[in-house]
Amino acid sequence: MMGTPELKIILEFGAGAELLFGNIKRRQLALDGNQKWTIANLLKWMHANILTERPELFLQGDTVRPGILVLINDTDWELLGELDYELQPNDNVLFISTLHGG
Amino acid sequence: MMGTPELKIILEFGAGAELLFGNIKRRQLALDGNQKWTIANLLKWMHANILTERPELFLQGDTVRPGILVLINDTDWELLGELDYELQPNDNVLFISTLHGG
Amino acid sequence: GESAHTKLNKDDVARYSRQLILPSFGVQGQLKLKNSSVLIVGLGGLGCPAAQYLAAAGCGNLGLIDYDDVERSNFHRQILHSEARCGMSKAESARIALLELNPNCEIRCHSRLLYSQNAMHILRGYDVVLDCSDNLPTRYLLSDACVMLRKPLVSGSALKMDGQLTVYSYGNGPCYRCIYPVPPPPEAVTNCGDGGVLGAVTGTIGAMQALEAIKVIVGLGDVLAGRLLIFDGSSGTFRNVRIRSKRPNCHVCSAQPIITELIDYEIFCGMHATDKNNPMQML
Amino acid sequence: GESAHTKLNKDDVARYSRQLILPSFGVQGQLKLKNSSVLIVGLGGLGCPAAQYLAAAGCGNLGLIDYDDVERSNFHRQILHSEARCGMSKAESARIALLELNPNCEIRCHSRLLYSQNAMHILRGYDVVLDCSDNLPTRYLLSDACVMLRKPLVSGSALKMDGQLTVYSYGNGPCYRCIYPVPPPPEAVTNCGDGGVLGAVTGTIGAMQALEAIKVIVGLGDVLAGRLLIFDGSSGTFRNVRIRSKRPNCHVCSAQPIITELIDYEIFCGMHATDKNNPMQML
Ligand SMILES: [Zn+2]
Ligand SMILES: [Zn+2]
Repeated sequence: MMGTPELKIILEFGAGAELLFGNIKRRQLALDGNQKWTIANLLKWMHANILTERPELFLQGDTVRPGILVLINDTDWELLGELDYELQPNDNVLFISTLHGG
Repeated sequence: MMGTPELKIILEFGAGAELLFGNIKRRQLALDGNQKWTIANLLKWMHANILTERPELFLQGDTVRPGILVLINDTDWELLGELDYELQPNDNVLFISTLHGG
Repeated sequence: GESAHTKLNKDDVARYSRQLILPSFGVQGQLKLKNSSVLIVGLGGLGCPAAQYLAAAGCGNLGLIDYDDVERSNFHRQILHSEARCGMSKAESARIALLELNPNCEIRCHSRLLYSQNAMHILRGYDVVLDCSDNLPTRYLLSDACVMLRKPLVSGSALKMDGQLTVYSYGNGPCYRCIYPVPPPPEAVTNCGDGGVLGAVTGTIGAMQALEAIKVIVGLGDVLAGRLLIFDGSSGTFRNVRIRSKRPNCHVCSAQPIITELIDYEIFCGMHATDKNNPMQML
Repeated sequence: GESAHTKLNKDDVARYSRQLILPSFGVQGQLKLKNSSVLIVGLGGLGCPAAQYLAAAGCGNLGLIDYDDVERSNFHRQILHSEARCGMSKAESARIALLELNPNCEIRCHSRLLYSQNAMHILRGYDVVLDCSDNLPTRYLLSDACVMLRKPLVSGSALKMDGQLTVYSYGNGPCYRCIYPVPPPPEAVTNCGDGGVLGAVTGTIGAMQALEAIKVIVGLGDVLAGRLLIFDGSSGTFRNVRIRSKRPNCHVCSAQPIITELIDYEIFCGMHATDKNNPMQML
């Protein structure tokens, strides 16, 4: 279908973070391509659309809560601008809980 | 530098196959972009340019010897046309020896 | 011959409580493990940790096959054997260690070389087979036999600081011959005796062989069939690669197989099925 | 206190021959291992295989620290302990098992809780520390202490069918606080007692902790610092991800640290340092 441009990205969840998102580990998203998508915007979109369980276990204020790592294309988001990173087509964004057990 | 177009690919070797190629596990190649590069052509280029040890442990006739797997972008080359596969920019080609020990 | 267990006893519940509570495991998963039987071929660097984690997890019946005896050069990686059991058959030595870990595990030892004449008879009694062997003829033999008997084959291998893992003969996945229809030239094969191997590498792959066997038995997660896991211990990285499905003209696992009985695998491969007897070979 | 070994004896050569012949290992690598001392914090699901492969490989001195005693619910994953040693301190139980495997290993047991008042004293005697613990306060404590003492910290963790591995406080790599400056809310933390864990998963991560420790000691390959290995046992896949370097404003490892002495980590994290005492928590 022609028409509205889409920004396709892949969201992944691991090590327990998926439990907050309907227990789905991998999702392909087609976001509205007319707007600019930063990670900050993506988090708001996730909160509104796919965060099914206790949001305080995923978000704290405008960012992800301590203990969840964000990896963009397998690189720590801290190296890429964190909340301000602008999503590119086919980006892979992974949210992973930190494990403490043994 | 402008001028001759280049086809950039990454070659990787693992599980012992690197020993035939100067013990280098990863190489970035810039091939002549004016010609079409199939895996068959790449093998000839490798033989002529970087295969430093006993070629019969890497090649058998026009193809790789039994016991070496070829993976293009982490997919078995058999699913992609084997020798006839045409290399694309930024392709990753991995040659891996099969291990039998324990 | 025994009837299947339908209940966990009190000891089972205490022992496996941390595993029972896993999502999609539960009492039913534990019972499947208790009723399962797994054959471990080779009690070396891979077979020791694989057997250890299967026995610990509550696999009810383990078969151990190895023709070899315990020697000093094994200890750096074959962690079920001990100084006190030097000279004992590896299968017997492993059995003693495993029973200390879990006395509820029924363990049967086959202290002999697996070959074409005894393989079908031995394998028939098991649900899942683990290839923890150290040589090419045994790898082809196990794959062919598992295809003929329709048993999943969890195949691990290691050399130096590298390891590989996949599951053959499972679902639509390929068999060993689909991937390697022709054996490599003997001079291209290195064994652990000649090339060396790090115990922590065989330990990593062996533990994952136990994991894949548990997944097959319990029906957990995605079994590593049609995919190959490649471990480079030197860089500490793994690759998960997609390998072919069943080869339509595979001599063994295709719809019209050419090979329907086990063959002589030492002749097929041009080498012996014992790590020791092979001449020195490179790569 | 003892003088360094400068030669391998006959037993060493026989025992480690398959490892000695590895490229860039050799007699010098084996001597480095023989002269090394490694502290393993936690003799549970991760510490057991890690200790096993370090002892087997010829690590000369191992320290084992665990406040806990062996119980039945440990056996499914803590493969150094046995029924006969139920109730014994885990460090002592592990020591017995490890000496059977390699009587040449000097093993020191610390059967008590590691906390701010004893950590510096205990850690000082070791070259490398393995975090095989099961709780968050201990993870922060170990990281801070290893930064202050400039010791590499090989950190493994596991829960359910997931595992994670990295090396902190090594080269230009980050410390635990660089990655996690603020602890998670206590209600977001699950321990293995509550969430369960598969032994083959702790076995995989624990064996790789031994591998990274050996790489650090011998100087082999690329140590997993500044990178995190993420294991999803359910799918049988690994991801190798690039994590940040030292945080320029890290409270502990930056050039101007704010924290220069160990703090109270139970208060910092809002939770106890013992797996058992934590209230039930989800995720
Ligand atoms: Zn086949
Ligand atoms: Zn830091």
